[in-house]
Amino acid sequence: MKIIGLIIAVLTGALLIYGTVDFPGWADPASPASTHLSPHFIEKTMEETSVPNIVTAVLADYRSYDTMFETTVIFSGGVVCFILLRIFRRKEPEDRLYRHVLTGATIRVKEGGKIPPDSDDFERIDTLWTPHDLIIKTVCRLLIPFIQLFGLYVIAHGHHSPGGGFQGGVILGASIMLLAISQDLRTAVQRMREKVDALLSPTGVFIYAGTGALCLLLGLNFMDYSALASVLYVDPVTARSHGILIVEIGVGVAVMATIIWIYNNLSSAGKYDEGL
Amino acid sequence: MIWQLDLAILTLVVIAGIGAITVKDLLGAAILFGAYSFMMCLLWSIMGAVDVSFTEASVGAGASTVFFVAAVFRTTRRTKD
Amino acid sequence: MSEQYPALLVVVPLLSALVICVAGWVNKRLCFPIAVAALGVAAYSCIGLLLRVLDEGVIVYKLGGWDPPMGIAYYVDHLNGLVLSVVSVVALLNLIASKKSIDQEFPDKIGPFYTLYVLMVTGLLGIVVTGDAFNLYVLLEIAALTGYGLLAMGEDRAPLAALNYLYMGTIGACFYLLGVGYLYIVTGSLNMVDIAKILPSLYQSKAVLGAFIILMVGVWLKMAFFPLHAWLPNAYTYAPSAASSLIAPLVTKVMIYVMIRFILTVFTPEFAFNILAVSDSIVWLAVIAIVMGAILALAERNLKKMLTYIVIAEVGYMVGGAWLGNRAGMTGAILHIVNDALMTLCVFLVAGNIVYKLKGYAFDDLKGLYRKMPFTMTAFTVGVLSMIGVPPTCGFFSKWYLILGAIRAEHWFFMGALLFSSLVNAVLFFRIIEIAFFEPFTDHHAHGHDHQPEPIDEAPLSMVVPLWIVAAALVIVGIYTSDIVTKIIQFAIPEGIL
Amino acid sequence: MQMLVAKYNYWIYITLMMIGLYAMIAKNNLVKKIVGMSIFQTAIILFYVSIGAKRGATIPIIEHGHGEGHGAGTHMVHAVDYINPLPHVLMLTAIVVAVATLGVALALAIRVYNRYNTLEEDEILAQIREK
Repeated sequence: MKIIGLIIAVLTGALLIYGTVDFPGWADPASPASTHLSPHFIEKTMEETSVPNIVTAVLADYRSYDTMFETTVIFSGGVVCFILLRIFRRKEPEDRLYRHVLTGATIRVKEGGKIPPDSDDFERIDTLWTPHDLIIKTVCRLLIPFIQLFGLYVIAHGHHSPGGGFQGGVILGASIMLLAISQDLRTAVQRMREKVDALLSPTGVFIYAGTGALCLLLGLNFMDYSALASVLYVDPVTARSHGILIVEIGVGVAVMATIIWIYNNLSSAGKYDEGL
Repeated sequence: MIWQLDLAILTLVVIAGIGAITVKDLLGAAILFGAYSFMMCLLWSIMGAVDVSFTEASVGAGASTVFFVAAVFRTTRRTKD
Repeated sequence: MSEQYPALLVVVPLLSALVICVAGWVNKRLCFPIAVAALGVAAYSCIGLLLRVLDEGVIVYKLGGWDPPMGIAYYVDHLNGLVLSVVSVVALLNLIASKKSIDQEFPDKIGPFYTLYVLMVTGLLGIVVTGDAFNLYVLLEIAALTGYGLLAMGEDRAPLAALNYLYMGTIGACFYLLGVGYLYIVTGSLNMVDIAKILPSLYQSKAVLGAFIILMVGVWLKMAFFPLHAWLPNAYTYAPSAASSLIAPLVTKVMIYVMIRFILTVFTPEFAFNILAVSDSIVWLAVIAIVMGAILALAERNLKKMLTYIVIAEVGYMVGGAWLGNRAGMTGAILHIVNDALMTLCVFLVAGNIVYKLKGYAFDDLKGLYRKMPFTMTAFTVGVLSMIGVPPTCGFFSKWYLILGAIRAEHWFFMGALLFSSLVNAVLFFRIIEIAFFEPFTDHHAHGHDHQPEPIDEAPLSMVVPLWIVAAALVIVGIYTSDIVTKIIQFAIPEGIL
Repeated sequence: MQMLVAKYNYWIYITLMMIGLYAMIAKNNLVKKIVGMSIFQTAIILFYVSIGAKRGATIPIIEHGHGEGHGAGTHMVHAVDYINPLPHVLMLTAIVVAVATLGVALALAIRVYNRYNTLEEDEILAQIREK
């Protein structure tokens, strides 16, 4: 297998190098890629969509249809992880472990034994459980709100600086993932229930596709945000800018929820127990 | 664009890539993959693709690495090659 | 509203998939009606679109209102319209037929299953309708990712088979992406029509040649063309029946559509058949694919696995037909996309019905099946006759065109391979029919001479009726073949091909 | 020699792609193959980003773009001053596709591990053959 792999890799490499010979030079301003379509995007974006970040404008307006499906791809990734891994009817372990939050003492409850009353003093833990590190826990607790704030900024400011729905969404998702890693998955799931993930994820895509469909209902083509002008009471160009913001929010919501959903399923292999 | 920096990082990317597939420990491979992604992200920001490198920094070096680590913890670190 | 058909056929399933995902958490019984409604609307718009194309010629739909090379545009011509209609109708019929088996196999994951199902159909329809090379990649990944999920839901080896499919599928998609990148770097465009306009001055460029080869290899990987087929049999065999009867008829056919689209529209037949001069060797590869597919199918003792090898052989038919480089061959390939989607759907639905009742695919399980499930097995017989190529059914006509093409290209080995494969199909299926028709259901040792007639134990009506519709469609499409060819396919092939 | 330097980025991307492809085909461990897959996909992204590079140009965010509305009043924007944004857009999409594929691949790997208790392909095949 190793030799076959090497042969295939070398053959493919040789083919690609053969094709590379006729490429225009690297970073050549006169190459077809830089002269055919991109001048239009660079020179007209400001007039046509009023968004200074050209990448955002092309992403969410000129090629918004691509981006809609890109959001759909990650949504379907989330659904696939869920359908593959999630175990609903799991076998309960014989002994359940509970930890007294205030003292840190661990209680073992035998199978069939009485479960402690539903109070906040006890939390369910697994045999793999290790005590939390105080420093990590505290620092992460402090950091998470700032990370989330930054994520929101990245989504909202995607028109003027690098960033946008994806990056912001991933950062928001990462803040919850950090909570899950620094404490445990149960704590993170208490903050963000599985059902919330599973509902937010399609909702985000729905915001995106729904905006497009709204344009369609308003009489223009799918995804033609200038149709929103009559709803938002602005001129068509500003309507495009606003349309981009709306779909970026949709992307952010979808990506955040899906990233958390995938992480939850992967890190607990679908059992939603202690996590990492 | 500073071409010396470009060359240096390109070389590092290749080293990290080879490392990720040869190291005999899956957790190590996951972390080296994170390093590889981060080098890539630096490389792209040198080339002026700020949005792409931002995404790669958050998705590739961040979320993907965490996914790898999660999967390795749920399976095994052992590998024969 | 008819101007918006191109958007509706993708957007309605997409939005419904999201609604289904939410509905799955609220009330599981809502999922199926929403899915049927969504695919019904999609099928309605696809057929409406085809009728409009027949009237008005090529339809261009600008997404976002941007003019084509800047934004993404749909180009719907006769080829698209035909394939779209087939894909949507097949998906709808299979959805209705599979409801019972989905309920039986995944009682607690119905919502996500229908979500993935509808998303996959969205992806496939999008691949067919789009006119943008990069957009096609994104949709390819949607169809692929949902496909991995659906296939992996099956029995014990299914996750491993799906993982292997994922490796191969990702390599295929990445090769496709590389090919598009090579085209982009020399043309600066992503729109298929625009690329085709720029390419003629670049036909001698090595980059274009490299792009062509890597693109074709990527597409072949996705469609399981012979040396690259290794992922297919296991992935389809162990999959749940609802998933395999969706994916087996559609995915390979849609990828063949992509190949034909790239030959006809992007690279133009002039480049593909005359300048490159590789068509002969590709037809040879197709000959090997057909023969090997047939031989591997002969060696199997498991109904579903045998069918998967037949799928591989059929891929060889279509690739070979398309690369014969003449009108009859191309007509045969396009017609076979339609026919093979229906035939494969028919036999895989039969396999689904059998497993719903019997829980097994091995040949020994099939004994006495004609008495036990007469309606299912009648439909099976029709599907089988079509696969062999017996005249009133549609399978005969596409094979006829393929053979005509082979004769005109004077490629006798391709003709020989087609005949050989028909012969093998006949042997294979008559072996099954023999077991199912003549051998008694109960084994002799246990019950001795107790020759009671086996009671009819047919699959539920909701599974049999769609199956019969498909079987009837096989005959109807066969009867109306000449109309399909003269009114649709003829316009799908550019005049340059003689 | 000239060519070697002028297209250094392209050579590196081909090297990385070969590394990834080799790992996907030749490695025995399922997670290693997934690492190879990610390297492969990232290499293609590097290729696209290299297409977009342009000498003497800056990042594709229009300067002085804030404030005074759109079109009228803003000064002329010249295409040569900004890097080609289109490959960046495409690659944002490709990165997201890559992470979705990665999630699905790892989920499948976990399922396989739960079933066979190993990630080595040869051991899994041996287990299948035993039955």
